[in-house]
Amino acid sequence: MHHENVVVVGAGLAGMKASLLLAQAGKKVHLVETLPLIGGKTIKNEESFPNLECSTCLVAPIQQAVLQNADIETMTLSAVEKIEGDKGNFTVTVKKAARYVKVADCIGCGMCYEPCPVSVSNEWEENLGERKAIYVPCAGSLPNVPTVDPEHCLKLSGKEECNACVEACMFGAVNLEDEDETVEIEAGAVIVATGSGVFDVSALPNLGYGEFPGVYTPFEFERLFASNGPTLGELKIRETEKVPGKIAIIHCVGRKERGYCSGVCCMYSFKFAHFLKKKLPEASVYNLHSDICVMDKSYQKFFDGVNGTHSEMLYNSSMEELKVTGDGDGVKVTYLDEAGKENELDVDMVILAAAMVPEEGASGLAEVLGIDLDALGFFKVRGDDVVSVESSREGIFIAGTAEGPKDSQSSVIQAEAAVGKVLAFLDSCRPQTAEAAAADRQG
Amino acid sequence: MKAKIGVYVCECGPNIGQTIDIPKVLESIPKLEGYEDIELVPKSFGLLCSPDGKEHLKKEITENGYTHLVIAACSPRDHDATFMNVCKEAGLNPYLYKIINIREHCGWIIHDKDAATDKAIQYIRSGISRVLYQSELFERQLEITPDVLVIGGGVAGIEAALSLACEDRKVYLAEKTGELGGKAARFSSLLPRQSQGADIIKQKIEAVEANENILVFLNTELESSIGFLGNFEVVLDCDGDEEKTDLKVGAIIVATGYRMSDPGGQSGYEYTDADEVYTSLEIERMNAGGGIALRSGDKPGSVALIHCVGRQEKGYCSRICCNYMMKIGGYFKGHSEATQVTEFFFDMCLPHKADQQFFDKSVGLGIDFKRVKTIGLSGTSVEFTEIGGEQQEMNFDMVVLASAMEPPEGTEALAALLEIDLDERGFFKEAHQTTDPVATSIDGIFVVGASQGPRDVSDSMLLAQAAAGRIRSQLIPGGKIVPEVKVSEILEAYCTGCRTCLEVCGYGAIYFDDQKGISVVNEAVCRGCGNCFGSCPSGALRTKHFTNRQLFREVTEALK
Amino acid sequence: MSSINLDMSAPEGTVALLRHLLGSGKVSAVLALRKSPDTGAYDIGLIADEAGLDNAAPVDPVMLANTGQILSSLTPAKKPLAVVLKPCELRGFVERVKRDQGSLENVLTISYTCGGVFPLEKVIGESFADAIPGYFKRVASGEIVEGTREACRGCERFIPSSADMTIAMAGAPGSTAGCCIYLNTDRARELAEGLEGKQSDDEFDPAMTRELAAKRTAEKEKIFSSLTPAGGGLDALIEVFGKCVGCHGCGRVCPICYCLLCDFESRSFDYDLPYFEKELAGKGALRLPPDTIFFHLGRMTHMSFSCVGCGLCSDVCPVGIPVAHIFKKVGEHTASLFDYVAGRDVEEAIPVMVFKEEEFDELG
Amino acid sequence: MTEVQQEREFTPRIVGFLCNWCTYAAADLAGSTKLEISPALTVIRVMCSSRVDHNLLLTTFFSGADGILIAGCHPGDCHYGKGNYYARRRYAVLKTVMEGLGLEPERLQLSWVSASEGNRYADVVNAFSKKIKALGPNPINRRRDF
Amino acid sequence: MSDPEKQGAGLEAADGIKSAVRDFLRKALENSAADAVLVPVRTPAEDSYAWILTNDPNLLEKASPAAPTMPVQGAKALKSLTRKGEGTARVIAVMRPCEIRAAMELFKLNQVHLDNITLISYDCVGAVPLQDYVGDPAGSEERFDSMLEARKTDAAAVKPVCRICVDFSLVDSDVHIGLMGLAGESALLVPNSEKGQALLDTMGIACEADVSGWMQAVSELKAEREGNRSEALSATGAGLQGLDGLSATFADCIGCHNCQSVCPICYCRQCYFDSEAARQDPAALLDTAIARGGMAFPGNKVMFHTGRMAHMSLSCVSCGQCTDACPVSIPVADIFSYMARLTQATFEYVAGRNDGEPLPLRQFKEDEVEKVHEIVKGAEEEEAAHE
Repeated sequence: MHHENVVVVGAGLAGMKASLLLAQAGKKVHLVETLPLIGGKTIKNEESFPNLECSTCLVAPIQQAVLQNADIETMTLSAVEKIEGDKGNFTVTVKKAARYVKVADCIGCGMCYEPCPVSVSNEWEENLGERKAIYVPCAGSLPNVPTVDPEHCLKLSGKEECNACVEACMFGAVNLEDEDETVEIEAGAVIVATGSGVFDVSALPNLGYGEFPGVYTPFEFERLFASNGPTLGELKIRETEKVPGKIAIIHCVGRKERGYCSGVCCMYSFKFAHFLKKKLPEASVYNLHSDICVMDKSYQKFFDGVNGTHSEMLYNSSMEELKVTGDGDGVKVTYLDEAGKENELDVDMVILAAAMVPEEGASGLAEVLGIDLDALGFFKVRGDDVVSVESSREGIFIAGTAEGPKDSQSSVIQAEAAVGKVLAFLDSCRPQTAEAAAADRQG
Repeated sequence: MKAKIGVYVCECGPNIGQTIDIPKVLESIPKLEGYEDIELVPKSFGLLCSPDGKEHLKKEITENGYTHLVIAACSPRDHDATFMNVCKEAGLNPYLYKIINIREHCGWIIHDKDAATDKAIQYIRSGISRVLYQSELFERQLEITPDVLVIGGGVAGIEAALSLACEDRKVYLAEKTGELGGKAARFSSLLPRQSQGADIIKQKIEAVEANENILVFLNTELESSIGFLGNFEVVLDCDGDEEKTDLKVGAIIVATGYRMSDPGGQSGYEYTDADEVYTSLEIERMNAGGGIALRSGDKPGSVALIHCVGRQEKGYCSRICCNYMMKIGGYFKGHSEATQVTEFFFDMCLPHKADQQFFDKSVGLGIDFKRVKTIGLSGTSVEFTEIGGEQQEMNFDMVVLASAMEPPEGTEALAALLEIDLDERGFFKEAHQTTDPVATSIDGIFVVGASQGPRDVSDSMLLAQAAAGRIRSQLIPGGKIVPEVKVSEILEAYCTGCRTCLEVCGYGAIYFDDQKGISVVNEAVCRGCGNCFGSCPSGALRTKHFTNRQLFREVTEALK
Repeated sequence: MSSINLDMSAPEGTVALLRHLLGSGKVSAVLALRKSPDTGAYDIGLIADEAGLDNAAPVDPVMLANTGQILSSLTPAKKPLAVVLKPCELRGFVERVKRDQGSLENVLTISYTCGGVFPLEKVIGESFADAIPGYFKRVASGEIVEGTREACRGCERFIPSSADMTIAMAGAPGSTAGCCIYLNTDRARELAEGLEGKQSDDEFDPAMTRELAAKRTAEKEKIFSSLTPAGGGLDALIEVFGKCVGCHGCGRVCPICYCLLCDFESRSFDYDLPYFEKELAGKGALRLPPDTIFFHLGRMTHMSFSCVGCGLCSDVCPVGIPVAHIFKKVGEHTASLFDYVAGRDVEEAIPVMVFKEEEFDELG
Repeated sequence: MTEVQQEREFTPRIVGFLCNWCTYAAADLAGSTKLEISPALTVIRVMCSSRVDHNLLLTTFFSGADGILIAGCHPGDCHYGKGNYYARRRYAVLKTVMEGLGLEPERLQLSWVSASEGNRYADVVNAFSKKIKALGPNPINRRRDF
Repeated sequence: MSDPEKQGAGLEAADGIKSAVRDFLRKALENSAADAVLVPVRTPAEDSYAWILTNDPNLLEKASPAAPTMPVQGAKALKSLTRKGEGTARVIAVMRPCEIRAAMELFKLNQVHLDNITLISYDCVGAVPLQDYVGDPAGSEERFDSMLEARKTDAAAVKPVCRICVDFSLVDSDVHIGLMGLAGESALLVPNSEKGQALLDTMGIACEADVSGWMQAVSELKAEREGNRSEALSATGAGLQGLDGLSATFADCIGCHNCQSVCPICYCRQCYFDSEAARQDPAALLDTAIARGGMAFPGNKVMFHTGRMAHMSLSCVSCGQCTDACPVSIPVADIFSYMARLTQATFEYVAGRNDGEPLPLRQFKEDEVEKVHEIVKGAEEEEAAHE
């Protein structure tokens, strides 16, 4: 027995692109995403490098296309629990966490947020903003359907009887009795596109993250800058509410610890410099860098456009020696320059260009799917000769930053390559002779 | 026949129900001036996009025999498709319906209910008068051929061919030179993992030759190409035989690779042919052949490997030099650990996750890496300033230059022939750099490998596989393609043949009919943006479903 | 009642009539000639409120465009309209209606015995306003007014055919005394209800204008004979149209030329070089742009039998070719073959659209 | 009604041609975030700002629109690659012509609003309608000689 | 004026410039440097001129290479000849500078093809208004001839646009005939392109004559005209301002669209404003009239002219045909020249040049030319202010 449909794990840029292509090829796709919304990391960015295009404008049409495609079953708040069978004939068990809002009935009007008495910090917004217990992560989330967070919902957490959202909904879409469910999907192949995480900068105490409000991670800054973010794009340092006048962007955070260059930090750091200058023309921006990695044909130009005009480039000869310390409500960056001489930089804001790391669930998923991770903790691909998209298990493929750090372009390339491999693979699984076909039908 | 328009207002629960006075809207519709000779049927419904809603609507359309349909609800971006499908199912041409966005554009943004209601009525009026000017449009299905032409027989081209060829899909592989494999065939080891390059490529070439679904054309170049996704007609000029080969293919993959820029010209690099100065490619060849040696035949005792030659002039980083220079460093160390290998670099570019390890390994081999701020060459003596240090000079037996990768000659001609764009660096331009990296502005033509930008062997192969993925999902053997319906058309009578539309079209969707002396839209390629319309002073263009008359209906109502 | 006499001059009377129609709400708008009080410039106004009538000069001796042509762009009218047209303009409209370029539905046509209009260059001239009072006097006394257009001086069809209302002016004795409005149709009578004036039952009698008609016919013959030098034929045409600049203005302003894109501007009249080269080899010389004469011949065959003699073509010709009379002359000839009078009656079929079995026997 | 009355009761009638991919999306976003936006604007959806041609704009203006807004993706973001660059040029021509004729060019405005800029959309529209309100009705609406 | 290295060949003009040019053309036909010539020839009735393509040397006698008036813009004649593409005949066309410039614009618009056409221009003293000419051909002939031989413009005798014309001399033709500032007997043949040089070579005409005197004279007159031009155009502009200005300016317009149909640049087969698409439906018109209390016909006068400005002013060469053709004497050419100056400045574009510069609306710069920026920035700042 063999199956033609495909399970795609992860609805980021790579996962969405792969799903659309597979659907176009006439395959039925089950798109499994752990978050309540699709779009992945790209939608957190206001603009994407190197062309500084509005990310939403780029991704929203893709999200819409996915959600409106009849051949793609988008399963949010879902995770793969088990996989049985083998190539061409998998049975994938997916656990769908209760959303407590019926997607079919909800029209995303948002009438239910207001009345919710609970207010907690919004992790999707990097905890820079608040949300209710029933919420969409951000304005313009797709699918535009809220979800209830059982941990904080008064009723679901058993704290007290509260029905505010249920009553507020005119469509009876909110259903606090909703339950997790488990579905079994028969699939011919699986694509893993679960993306990546960001190096935990608090592991490096010398960088003062968490200690000084002015120290930001890359995604914190993206959301702070985003016009649909918690501050609607107003650049104010948390707590101090101060508009930064001097900003230091520190490159290669975690490169040494992780043992690789992520290949994108330089570019997004330069993008940040551009952002800052655009919103705060008076501000001075410093990039503390070591190797400048601008490997795409168009990246050097972007760098040249920022270098000097938008940001001063300071060579930082040792990450170990670099220190971020408090200084009034500002921060002081102490580093060794190219001559090894110690320098100090007084700034209001520090952005830590942290390395891309494997997504936290990666090892768990690897176990579930029975596929290998590489030494770095990314999903391992077969073939020592050339980078490929085939995992260590036949029928399971890897795409995007789940395989290793890379920019959006490379993620999409890998996704498209994976689709090519999957389609070829499914053809090869198809019984070649009439008898085989008959047998196949009996299963 | 007398027009009968169904006008449905969706309550969308409170979203429209409470923000707009729907009864008032419904009352107002029959009273609209100027529509006396049209039958207007105003109704409202709880939630039209719900399953019941759709069913209800379908029933209503069939039972009442509407000629047109107007739905006042939410944004077309949410449910235009939904209701178009309902129309289809109910047997009403979906282009005789119009959705009016009275939620996002009235109820939600106009906080005074009366004002919102008036606005809604105005929008609905415009919808009614617009649909009357809309006309039926029909989807067309086009036959396709799944076969593919690959231009360039290097690693990328070979990989593309192998990834696509199958029983019901022929691949034609056209190579300019007399042999397959391209430059990489001569590499003794391949990035990123120094595996036995020659062998891998050899195996792949054998696989190509063994594959009956791949037809190889050596010493062959593309002579002409017309058509569009699924239906290209190409002519190959095979050197030697006089009659050309005509082929019908569904897609074209460009894999023409790169060439090394000539370091000779670079300022600051003074040397003659007599000097022991080589390019990385020359070293590869030596290494693959008799082994690396000086002109005297002796092995070099000291070698300088200089990165980033021509990077500044070119304005881009060639991505792979750092890696292959380390690889070449490895060659030298491999032959004799005693060889003193010094690599001069500005920034270490290590984009792959495995590259850092490779770098550490190279350091382990005893290669001396010098990060420099300036560098110059005269003969085999290198003058440089190490970062944080003074300017100094060193002499070497041999110097190897990592010069930038650049597009090979013939790139411009090929681009012109295929009507695809080049970027400012002369490489082929992607349809979209981040979201559509292997496609081009012309649907059905793809660019892979180093012809799209500097790439190493494995990335080149990956791009080829990506193109294969695109083609496998777009051109299914025996399948059909359904082109955009809301395309532009040119009114022959009024076209002056000035070709302005042709120049502004970003998709090569307009061609010139020399016979008639007019521009013609290829509906299979047009995406319906309407730029051509905006460019035509004669009004000789029409953008289906967005004609001036239709838009002007909306304007008129807005100004009532 | 079939006529009503207002105690005021015909021009005033016409405005009064319009005031009555618009004021009583019997029509929603009036299409008539206007004169700007400050610039003195004329235009054709679609007047929708009474205040607008203050500038109305419905019967002034001016023709900027064929009102019939404009009227057809306003029809079919959803709401009732009243229109003041010169007889030739009315005929123009009727011809358009026959070609489905307009509809009489909801339209009240008001016309008058026309004394002719002045050429445009006079109209835009400084002293034009002063000419008008004198004009009306002469018109009433049945003269051919000096300085009016050739096309008008030789126009013998100055009596409206098929108008709902006819106002007696040119050649109608006593039309200075008062304004006599003849109500030719039920629609006219109905709409005239409530208009203050002396009602009577006498209908319009063409006889009273016989004198003027005779003068005009004589004038016409004079102009015709003066038209093309003896010999006629192609040379004559070349002689006359030789200086044509090919602007095709005559076609555009013609109420009968209703084609959206004149065939002579269409692709079918583009030639390629080989063609010209062949011509050149044969003739040794050729005129560019080509088809100068052909255009006029073509237009003649297409519309001359429907020519209503409004004269606009001559007005707009940048080189002063007497287009109007050439076409009128040809037109009368072609029309006479079918004893057809352009624009006389909307029921009268266009010759080229019908045939009689027994006609043209002489052609065998 | 007299001019004075007209001025007093004047709510501008602004026609906005919005590109489907960026600005129309922004308008939707503004809607779903319930921002208050002037009812003066009537949105007309086009696929790309480059679709809007001179003839359509002129007809709109001479039919009495008090303001005309053309809005699309930021330069470089065009869904169709380069449409908005052409739109910008065409706009520049018409703007120049209107300036040259003293035809209140400020009644014509081109703005770039991306899909995520719901707030900016609201600002642009409200600012524009404020501007037009201050400018008063398009005089063409009071003229009988046009 | 292009390079100072320019050389020319003397052209003997003892019996008048016209006959000198005629002789030159005859020579060209005789030693088959060309297969035919396109020149204005007086009409049989001697009341106007027409463009004649001929290969008959004798017929040249009636030809008047520099006709007093311009009934049909030469570029239009050229268009009718080559619109559909190339033939084999090599044609020499003698035209006024403004006709050459119009031809260049039509060339960019693919309405004329120039491969086999050799364009000859001459220092133009201006053209007699068409009405004046047809009113009094004989008189006009005299007045013009004396102007031509004196090589001096008589402001009273020529079209208003000619009085302020600054492109009266060397344009991007193949051969130019210089007259200004030269002694009555002589003229200059100035090769202005490879094609032009080739023509003179085949005719065995060597270019050694010095052209500095002529260039001097031309640039002086140019300088003088520049001043008058901007003055005159500004004055025109001042009269146009606002709906009042426009309705007054076009008050007498009867909507015949002659201006458009004689315009060499308006190459549309049918003007959009005459087309079906532009037609408003009757009800809409009536509603507008009711809303405004009234409206004027012929309709959309000002819109038509504004629209035409938007469409063609970028390519307007100020030839003045529109004014000639206007039955109600509106100074259309002045108005459009005024607008052309503005729009062409917006894109730093000069109409009528053959310098490979594409038409402004067929290209864009991502980072736009100053003016466009100002205009667009204007709008963007407005917003910014409110943000």
